[in-house]
Formats: sequence, structure tokens, C-alpha cells
Amino acid sequence: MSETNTTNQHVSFLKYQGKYKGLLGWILSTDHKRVGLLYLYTMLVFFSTAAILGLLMKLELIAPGMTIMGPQTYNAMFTVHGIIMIFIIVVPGLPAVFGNFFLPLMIGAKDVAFPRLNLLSWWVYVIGILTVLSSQFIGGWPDTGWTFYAPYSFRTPVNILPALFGAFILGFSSILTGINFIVTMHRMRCPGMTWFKMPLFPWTLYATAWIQVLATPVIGITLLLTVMERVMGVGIFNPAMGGDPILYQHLFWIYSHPAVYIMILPGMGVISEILPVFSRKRIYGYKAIVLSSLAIAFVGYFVWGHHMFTSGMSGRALYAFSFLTFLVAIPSAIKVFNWVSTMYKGSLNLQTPFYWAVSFIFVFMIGGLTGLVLGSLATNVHVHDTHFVVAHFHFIVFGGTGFSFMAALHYWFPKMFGRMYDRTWANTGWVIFFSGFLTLYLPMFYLGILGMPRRYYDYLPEFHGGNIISSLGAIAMIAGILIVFVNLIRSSRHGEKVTEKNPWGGRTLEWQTDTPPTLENWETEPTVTEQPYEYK
Amino acid sequence: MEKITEHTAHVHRDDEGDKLGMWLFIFTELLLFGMLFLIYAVYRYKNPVAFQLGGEELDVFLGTLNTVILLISSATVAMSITAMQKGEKTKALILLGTTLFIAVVFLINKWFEWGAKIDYGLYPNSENLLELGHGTTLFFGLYYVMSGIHALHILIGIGLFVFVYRQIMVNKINKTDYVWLENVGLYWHLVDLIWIFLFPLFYLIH
Amino acid sequence: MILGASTFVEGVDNAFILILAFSFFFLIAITGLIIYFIWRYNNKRNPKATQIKDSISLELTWTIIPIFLVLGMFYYGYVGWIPMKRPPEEGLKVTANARMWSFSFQYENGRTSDKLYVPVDSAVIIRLNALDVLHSFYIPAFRVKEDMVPGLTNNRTWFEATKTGTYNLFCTEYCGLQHSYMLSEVVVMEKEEFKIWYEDTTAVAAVAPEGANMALLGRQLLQSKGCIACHSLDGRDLVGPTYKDAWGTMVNVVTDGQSRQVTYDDEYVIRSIYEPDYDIHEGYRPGQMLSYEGELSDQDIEMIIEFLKTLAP
Amino acid sequence: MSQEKQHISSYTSHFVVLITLIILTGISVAVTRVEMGPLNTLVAMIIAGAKASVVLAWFMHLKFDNKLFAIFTALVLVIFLLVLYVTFFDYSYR
Ligand code: HEA
Ligand code: HEA
Ligand code: HEC
Ligand code: CUA
Ligand SMILES: [Cu+2]
Repeated sequence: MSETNTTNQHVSFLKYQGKYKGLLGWILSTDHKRVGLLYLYTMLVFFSTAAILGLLMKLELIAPGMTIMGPQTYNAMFTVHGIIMIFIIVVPGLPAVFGNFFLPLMIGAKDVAFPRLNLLSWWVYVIGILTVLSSQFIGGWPDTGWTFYAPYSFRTPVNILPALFGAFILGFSSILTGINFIVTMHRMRCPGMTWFKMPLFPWTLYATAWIQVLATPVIGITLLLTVMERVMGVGIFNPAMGGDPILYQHLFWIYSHPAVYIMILPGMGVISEILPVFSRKRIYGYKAIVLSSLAIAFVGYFVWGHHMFTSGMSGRALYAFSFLTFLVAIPSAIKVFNWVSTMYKGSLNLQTPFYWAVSFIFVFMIGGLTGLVLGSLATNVHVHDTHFVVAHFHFIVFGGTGFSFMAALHYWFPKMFGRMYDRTWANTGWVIFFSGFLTLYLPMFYLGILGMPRRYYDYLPEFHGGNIISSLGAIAMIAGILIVFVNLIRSSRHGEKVTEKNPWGGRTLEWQTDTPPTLENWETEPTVTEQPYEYK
Repeated sequence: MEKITEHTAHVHRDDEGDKLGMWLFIFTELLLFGMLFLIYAVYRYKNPVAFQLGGEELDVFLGTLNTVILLISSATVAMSITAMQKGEKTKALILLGTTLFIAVVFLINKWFEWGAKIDYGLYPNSENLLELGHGTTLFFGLYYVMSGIHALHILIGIGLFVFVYRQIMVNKINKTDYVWLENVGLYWHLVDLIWIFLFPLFYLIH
Repeated sequence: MILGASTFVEGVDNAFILILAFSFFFLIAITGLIIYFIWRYNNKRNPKATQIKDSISLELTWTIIPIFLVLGMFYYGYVGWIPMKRPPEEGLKVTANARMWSFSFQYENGRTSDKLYVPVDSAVIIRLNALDVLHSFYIPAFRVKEDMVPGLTNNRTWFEATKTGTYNLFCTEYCGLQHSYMLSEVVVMEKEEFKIWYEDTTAVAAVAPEGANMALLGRQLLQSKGCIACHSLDGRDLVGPTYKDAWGTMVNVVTDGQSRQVTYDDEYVIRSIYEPDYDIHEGYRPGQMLSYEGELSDQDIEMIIEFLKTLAP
Repeated sequence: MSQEKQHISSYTSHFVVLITLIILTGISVAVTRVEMGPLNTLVAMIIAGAKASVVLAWFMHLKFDNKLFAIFTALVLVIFLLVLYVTFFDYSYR
């Protein structure tokens, strides 16, 4: 490859100068590492926005009656909170940030297969976000919930077209990333890296990318049809014209259930990276973990109906879906067992990434096990659409994806920025965050069992107690997250410099290159001869 | 020494990879239309009679004509790839031009077909349609949505053909590097593939 | 667990307890192990890790045993749920109508009410009917929940209450602005008591009792029909225009795309209730209010008008 | 560089494929004239399926390209058909 040239060697990707300078040098760069960081910064901004909306909702719910806002504002808030958190943060989340940054590094490639497409997908992502946000100026914030259920989504007086269209555009970004990753993994693994020598994070990205490619078009067409319904009145989901609102729900969840595995699989990959490194021990059950990822991706397509147990579907469909839902829990269980076994007889290095990783296992178990309650027919009827569900998915989306995101950030931080964060503050932040998290969401399970419906702006006095505790937890948690973020942001500029290639003693390829990596990642193309995670 | 200042970290050529990428994109399209077929299946199942009657409203002759010309255009695009592989540039351009022409003819036919329906008062949310009952509304709703999205794909295809045509003219696409042509060809076959199912479902099954 | 008062409670709660028991077992066992490992194998206490080979039999064990466990959970969930889907032939039949944002219940003898009155220990079969968007019929104490889907005509649910008392009834499917205020109550009565209530014809009488305060009855109607979910009495702007200071004034409306002015009088109110989309009050959206034709009689509207007059400026 | 040897389809083979497809179209149109009740749909779908396979195999080159593409395509179709099947668990028993 004659393109490699000496001037760029040993210049970190953060510093090199290309055709463009400054900001342009970032937003026009096709370097996978810069694209990854672009995603990271964009997400930080919108994550904070949506987290503040979450906090405001909790403040509203601290007491019955009106506390700080009216019902229309509240409804708009959970909708925007949900749309941002799902479509803008956790669905692209780990693949777009860490996948972009580390996938080529971990498989010994110089970049992803289609670097320009990769940059394009960031641009599409930003355009999608702007479209969603433009609803503020064209007819007010959407108020349908992130599920846009028909027929309310064509009846609401608010103009929800920008939100629908924005989510549609965001889907394209997701598809482009997925295509890019699959091709990268098929074509660009370095010499010696057979499929079963590939590390686990790329493996989960592979499974995720397939879901992105095969499920996202479903939401695309569903949203498009909803747009057409509102604009032209084609009648496809409109009961007044013969359409079937339940069919809308089918289509929505045919995407959105696989989408929850888009959210969690890369997170599981991160945990599978961190545990062996901090246990100084080879991962237990490498193949089982790989196969379970693929199994989750596959079976995950056929369980969507568990979101519709009370929707008026036929009874036979209900138990088929319940049955399949239980089956999809098994691969997750296999992963948990293998992770715990990895720690057995290890030599555990108790550092911040490790704390985030084990707390991930804990909250993921709570989220997943309550998923079983939801998947069982009799109990679902009682807790469906109550705060029990809200608690389930915050535990698993925020607890699962969010915690693994934080774990990944602390794990790869030195490699990405060439600096180290303050470990004491990082651990303090984690403790406060973790306890705030439990205080915030555990009471919601109880509220749900009592029967408090979700998307309720106001509630009966008997639900007051749980809500107070939960709201206080939200405040504690914000404190924790502030500590964590301030520490990371400060350290990315002023932290202690790291120059060694491999501060944690990892075995995967990203630790064999410079810190931070150079433009083309490698001076000489790496070759692989053994399994990842082979500690001696 | 442009290369040094080039921001693109690393550009390499991998035709097989490009084709894999195109196939993955085709899968997304297949599922997108797949879901429309799913909606069709459900509503047909729920309104069998209305769907049969609806099908009789459509012009089988126009439909068959469009099917045949679309098939021919698929063949010409495939042949233009063969021509390119053999290095016969002029032949490739002629074949591609034919495809382009047929694509336009297809749209013109569609235009007349839709125009006749609309003159008749059969378009989404029209009073005539709503009077005909739920099943018919759905049939025509789906008819417009599905053939409309299909026509949109034809339109995109036309754009791609124009682009590829230019690339061949300036020898960017040539005997050794023609993956763009192949991929556009794949895309066009996909458009054909979908029509192969749309045609019987809307025009034939009564 | 929590308050339970129907025949479904046992099946649901059993499944709940079973799954929770498994969950707690795994949660505590695994968390315990993790904590133990952190204590026992941290690098101060255990500086050298022991590498362990994978074991296929172990992987199979912890795949197959959980499969059986989840099959058990599935089974209990199924058993607890199946009675919900099998309503008996005989029973009290009630139609529940939901619209933004109120419930109304219609009995076979024509009696309607905004609360659900049912006898204890007998089956009640509810036909679920939504007039505008999705709603959901949820009685936590009975473990009953089923969506009300517009256009789905044969949707029903049923229950058999086992204790008298008053229980909450919520709408749990998000349905817009006042979703959280779309709630009602179920009143479970002794059988005889219910019979008296059911046959109390004065409430269905087409004629208002002589001498009753018409305006007061109108006020009650607005409450019970759910009008005040959209129309405030105190000047606040909700989904529809307020009733305060409205009577007798001139209103700007749009009729067939033409702006015009009309007087807020008998004719206008009657038309607004029977054909809401005929005149659209400027600044409000058509299609929000549904017609109350057949649901409110001319007599009812007269009472409403009497009340509106009391709010005139 | 990574350019592998490519199978080149002849003009004749494309032509034969085209004729096959047109004949199948003709059959499909003709068959609808015969009244067979629900079988009509089935036959029409079988013919469309045959046409689609021909397009996939020859025009889209699945027969000659990397087998991976064919496997993936089959997988996608299986997923789609299963989704369709599972959806009808609802509609057939409602
Ligand atoms: C990251 C996202 C994510 C993930 C991974 C999951 C995972 C699971 N979810 Fe969740 N879910 C959501 C995100 C997610 N969910 C969201 C966002 C919603 C709400 C959407 C909305 O309505 O707005 C939702 C809603 C939801 C519902 C619908 C609730 C309702 O509205 O009525 C159901 C019902 O079945 C469900 C079930 C499950 C199950 C069974 C799993 C399983 O995959 C979990 C598997 C994990 C485990 C089982 C735990 C680990 C294993 C062990 C500790 C070992 C022991 C276990 C055994 C022996 C089995 N989820
Ligand atoms: C990732 C998903 C995610 C996250 C993180 C959150 C975070 C929060 N959520 Fe949200 N929530 C949803 C997804 C999420 N939520 C969804 C999908 C809905 C359903 C919407 C609907 O019904 O339509 C919902 C609904 C919902 C409701 C229910 C409304 C109702 O039904 O009445 C409430 C109620 O209080 C709530 C509260 C909160 C709070 C207080 C926070 C937080 O503010 C807590 C504080 C968090 C932080 C301070 C930051 C933590 C930082 C990280 C984890 C890492 C950073 C990551 C990156 C930079 C990429 N959320
Ligand atoms: C879902 C919300 C909703 C409900 C419930 C509702 N309305 Fe309305 N109503 C509206 C809206 C929106 C308008 C304004 C648009 C229009 O004129 O149609 C309106 C207009 C009116 C008007 C005309 C008033 C004006 O200022 O122009 C009257 C009178 C009225 N409603 C009476 C009633 C009565 C009586 C009920 C109950 C039996 C009721 N409405 C229930 C939403 C509602
Ligand atoms: Cu009705 Cu919520
Ligand atoms: Cu799900």
C-alpha cells in the first residue's frame, strides 16, 4: 500500500493535519477514529438534554397534581425523552462510538470498509437529529410517546411529522453503519484472524449489524406509512378507513424488539472484553458467548408480540410469543454464567472499568429477570403499561447499555485520548451513580405492581410514597453522573499523559498499537496466531 | 503529493467487498418491500372480496406490458455488464441506454395508469373511494403506496443509470474496474424482482 | 401481594411469586458469587490467575437446566392466563365505551353510568369499544387489562369479583392530553343490592324529575359524559374552548373553509354537539370532538344549555 | 488488487433467461383466466417465485458469485417468511 507515508507515522490521529484544519478537519474526516469521537460528542450533548428531561419528569412526579408543568408539557417530555434516548443514544450508541473507533483496531484493519460512507452516516445522523428537533418550531413537540401508536398519531393536534421523519432518517444512518461493519468484518480481518480468533466485541457488533440491516427497514416503512397517513390519508392504519391499528403495533415491534438487542449486544461485547483483562484470565466459554450472540440476534426477530399481550391479538399468537420470549432469555443467561466463571480463580484488578462491568452484570440481571415477569402471560396482563415496564427497561437499557457504555468509556479512555482520568473521582462517581440508580428505579417496580400506569402525568395519592423515593434517587444519580462526566471531560484535556501502549495489559490488538493510535493505525500490518484473551 | 494531506486515512479497492455491501443494501430493500407485502397479505386475508374486485379495476394489459419491458430492461443491463467485461464499451453504452429508455417508458406508462385512476376519482382519501367501502380503500391505498414506492425506486434507478453512463463515457468504469456498473445492475434487478411480485398480486389475482 | 379481588388473582399471583422466587434465587446466588470472587480472587489475595479450559458439558448444563426452568415459568404464566381468555356464556353483559378521556358503561337494559357497577361473585362480560383512539381497560385489583381498539368489534374481557368494595379502573394505553385523568371506579355490590341498582329506572328515565334543578343536572351531565376533560369551566384552555363566559357571545368559526361569526346560542350548541366538525371554533382542530348523537338526548342538551347560561358573562 | 477472476455470462445466456421470464409471465397471465378459487393465488405466487429465482440466479449472478451471497439471501428470505408466518398466528385465529 503505497499510501502509507512516513510523515504521518507516530502522529496521533488527534493531532495530524490534513486538508482541512480545526473543526472542519473533524467533521470532514473519514478517519474511523475521528468519526467515532464525533458520534461521542454528539451523543453527550443529546444525552444530557434527554437526561434533563428525565429529571424534570421525576420532579413533576414528586407529588400528585401539578408540580412544575402541565400535562401537555409532560406528554411532550416523555415522548422527546424516549425518542432521543432510543433513536439517538442507545440504538447507535456503542456501535457508532466504540464500534467505529475500535472495530478496525481490534481486527487489525486500517479503517472500515467504506470510510466515506461512514462519515456520511454521521452526517445523516445529524440531519436526522435536526429534523426531530425542528418539530419545536413546526407545530410543537410531539406528544405520542416514542411508539407513535396509531391512531392517536394521526389524531393528535400536534404536528408529529418532523419527529416521524427524523426517526426515519436516523434509520438510514443506522443501516449504513451496519452495512459498513459487516463488510469490514468479512473483508478486512488481518492475516491469521479467523472468525473464531476474532475478539468478542467485534462479534457482538457483527450480530448487531445484521439486526441493523434486517430490522431497520421495517421501522422505516412503518414511519413512512404513518407520514403518508397523516399527509394523504391512505387509510392503512386508520380504523375509520378500515385499517387495523394492531397491525401498526406488529410492524413497530417487528423492528423495535430486535432493536433492543441492537442496544444490548454491543454492551455485552464490551463486558466480555473487560472481564478477562481485569481478571488476567482467558474468557470462559468463548464459543458459547459467540453462539449465544448469534442466537439472540436470530430468535430476537420472532418475539415482538410480547409488547402486545393485551392489544387484542388472538390468544394463540399470545402464547406463541410468550414461549419464544422465554427462549430468547436463555442465551443471555449463558452469557451471565460465562462471565461469572471468568472471574473464578482470576487475579482481579479492581479498577473503575471493572466496577462498571460487574455492576452491569447486577443491573442487567435485575432488568432481565423482570423481563421474565413481563414475558409470562398472566403477569404481563397485570403489569403491562405500568411503571413496572418503565423500571424494566430503564434497568436494562440504562443499566445495561448505559453502564456498559460507561465501562467502555473508562476502559478505552487512555487509548482514545492518550490520557488517564482521575481514578478516585471516577470511583466516587460510580458509587454515587450506582446507588442513585437503584433508588431511582427500584421503587418503580413496586409502583407498577401496585398498578400505577405509565405515561401518567398525575397519579392517585396511594402512589405517592414510591414516587418520592424515586424522585430523590434521580437527583442523587444526576450528582453521580456529573462527577463522572466532569472528571472524564477534564481528563481528556488535562489528565495525566499515557504513552505506554497497553496500560491495562489487554491481549487484543487495539492494545498493540500506539496510544493514541496513528492515522493508519499500524506501522506494519499485524498478524494473529492465537485466540484472543490467551493469558499465560 | 495530494495523498499526504488527504484526510481519508486509507482507501483501498475491494470489489468483492463493494458487492457484499450492495447485497446488504438489497436485503434492506427486500425487507422494506417485504413489510408492504405483509400488510398486503393481512388486508387481503381480511377483505378477500374487496381485493378481488379491486384487482379487476386494474388494467391487465398495461400491467403485462410494464412487466415485459421491465424484464427486457433487466436483461439489457445484465448484457451491458457482459459487454463491459469483454471491453466492448460502445455496446455497453448502447445496452445501458436502452435500459434507461425503458425505465422512462415504464414511468410514462405508470403516469397514464395513475392518471386514469385519478380521473376516475380513485385516489387516497377521495370521496369515490371512501364510498366503495373499507376493503377497496385499503386495496387502492396499498396500490398507490406500493407502486408509488416502486416508481420512486425506478426514478432513483434512472439517476444511477445517468451517473454510470457518464462514468463509462469518461472511462472511470472500464474493463478492469466495473463494480459500479455491476452494483447498479444489481439494484435494477431488485427493482425488477419486486415488480415480479407486485404484478400478480395487484393485476392478476381475481 | 397487593389487593386482589377477583378469581384471576390466584393464578396471576402464583405465576408472579414463582418467577420472582427463581429470580431472587439467581440474583442472590450470582451476586453473592461475584462478591465472593472479588473478595477471594482480587489481585492482592490471588496474584496469579489460574487458566481454566472451557468445558462443553458445563456449558450444556447451564443451557439445558435454564430451558426447563423457563418452560416452567411459561407454563405457570399460561395457566394463570388461560381463564382470562375463556369468558363463560352466562353473565352480566356490559359494554364499555371509551373516548378521549372518559369511560361510560352501558348495560343491557339500557342503563348507562360512568362508573362500573357489578355484583359480587358473578361473571361480568365486558365488550370493549373505543370510539376514537386506543384506550385500555385496567382494574389492578382484578388483574384485568385489555386494550380498547377502535374498529375491533368483537373484543371483550371478563372477570368475576370476589369481594365487595370500590376499586380503581385506569386507562393504561396512552391516549393523549388527559390520559392520566381517564380513570373511573368499579363498585362491587352484594347481589341484591346490585339488583336494586340495576332496576332503578329513575336513572334511565327519559324525563327529568319535575322541579329538579335543570342547570345542576346539566352540570352533572358535563361531568359524567366527560365534556369537562376538554372544556374547562374556569377559562383554562384545554383541548376545546372553555365554557366560561361563552354563552351569548359571538364566536369566530370556520365552516367549510369559510370564516364567519355565529352567536353562541341554542342552535349553535346543539349543532356543535351533534355535528362537531360542521363549525370549527377558530384556533381549534377538527376531528377532536366526536359526535354525541344518540348519546345525549335533546333533553340532555337542554339541561346542558341551562347550565351554560349560568356561565354567561 | 483483490480482483478475483470473474465469471462472464454470455449474451446468449442472458437472452435465454429473458425468454424464459417472458414465457413465465405469459403463463401467469393465462392461468388467471382459469378459475381455480384460492389455488389461483398459489399458482401465481409459485410462478412469481420461479421468476424471482431465475432473476436472482442468473441476472443477479448468485449462481456464479461467492456462495456467501446466496446463503445470506436465503437467510433473509427465511427470516421474512417466518415473520410473515408468525404474524398470521394473530390474524388466522382472531
Ligand atoms: C436493551 C434493551 C432491552 C433488553 C436487552 C430487553 C430484554 C428483555 N426484555 Fe425488554 N424491554 C425493553 C428493552 C429491553 N428488553 C424496552 C425498551 C421495553 C419497553 C418498550 C416500551 O413499551 O416503551 C421492554 C419491554 C419488554 C416487554 C413488554 C412489556 C410490556 O409492555 O408489557 C417484555 C415482555 O415480555 C420484555 C421482556 C424482555 C425479556 C424476556 C428480555 C430478555 O432478553 C432478558 C434476558 C436476561 C436475563 C434472563 C437475565 C440474565 C440471566 C440470568 C441472571 C440467569 C438466570 C436466568 C434464567 C434461568 C432464565 N421487555
Ligand atoms: C437510554 C435510555 C434511557 C435513559 C438513559 C433514561 C434516563 C432517564 N429516564 Fe427515561 N425513558 C426511556 C429511556 C431512557 N430513560 C424511554 C424509552 C422511555 C419511554 C418513553 C415513552 O413512554 O414513550 C422513558 C420514560 C421515562 C419515564 C416514564 C414517563 C412515564 O411513563 O410517565 C420516566 C419517569 O420518570 C423517566 C425518567 C428517566 C430519568 C430520571 C432518567 C435519567 O435522567 C437519569 C439520569 C441519567 C443521567 C444523569 C446520565 C447517565 C449517563 C450515562 C448512562 C452514559 C452517557 C452515555 C452517552 C454519553 C452516550 N423516563
Ligand atoms: C376530545 C375532546 C372533547 C370532548 C370530550 C368534548 N369536546 Fe366539545 N369540543 C372539542 C373541540 C376541540 C371543540 C372545538 C372545535 C369544534 O368546534 O369542533 C369543541 C367544541 C364544542 C362546542 C362549541 C363551543 C365553541 O366555543 O365553539 C360545544 C358546545 C361543545 N364542544 C360541547 C361539548 C359537550 C357538551 C361535550 C360532552 C358531552 C363535549 N363538547 C366533549 C373537544 C371536545
Ligand atoms: Cu384513554 Cu389513556
Ligand atoms: Cu421486546
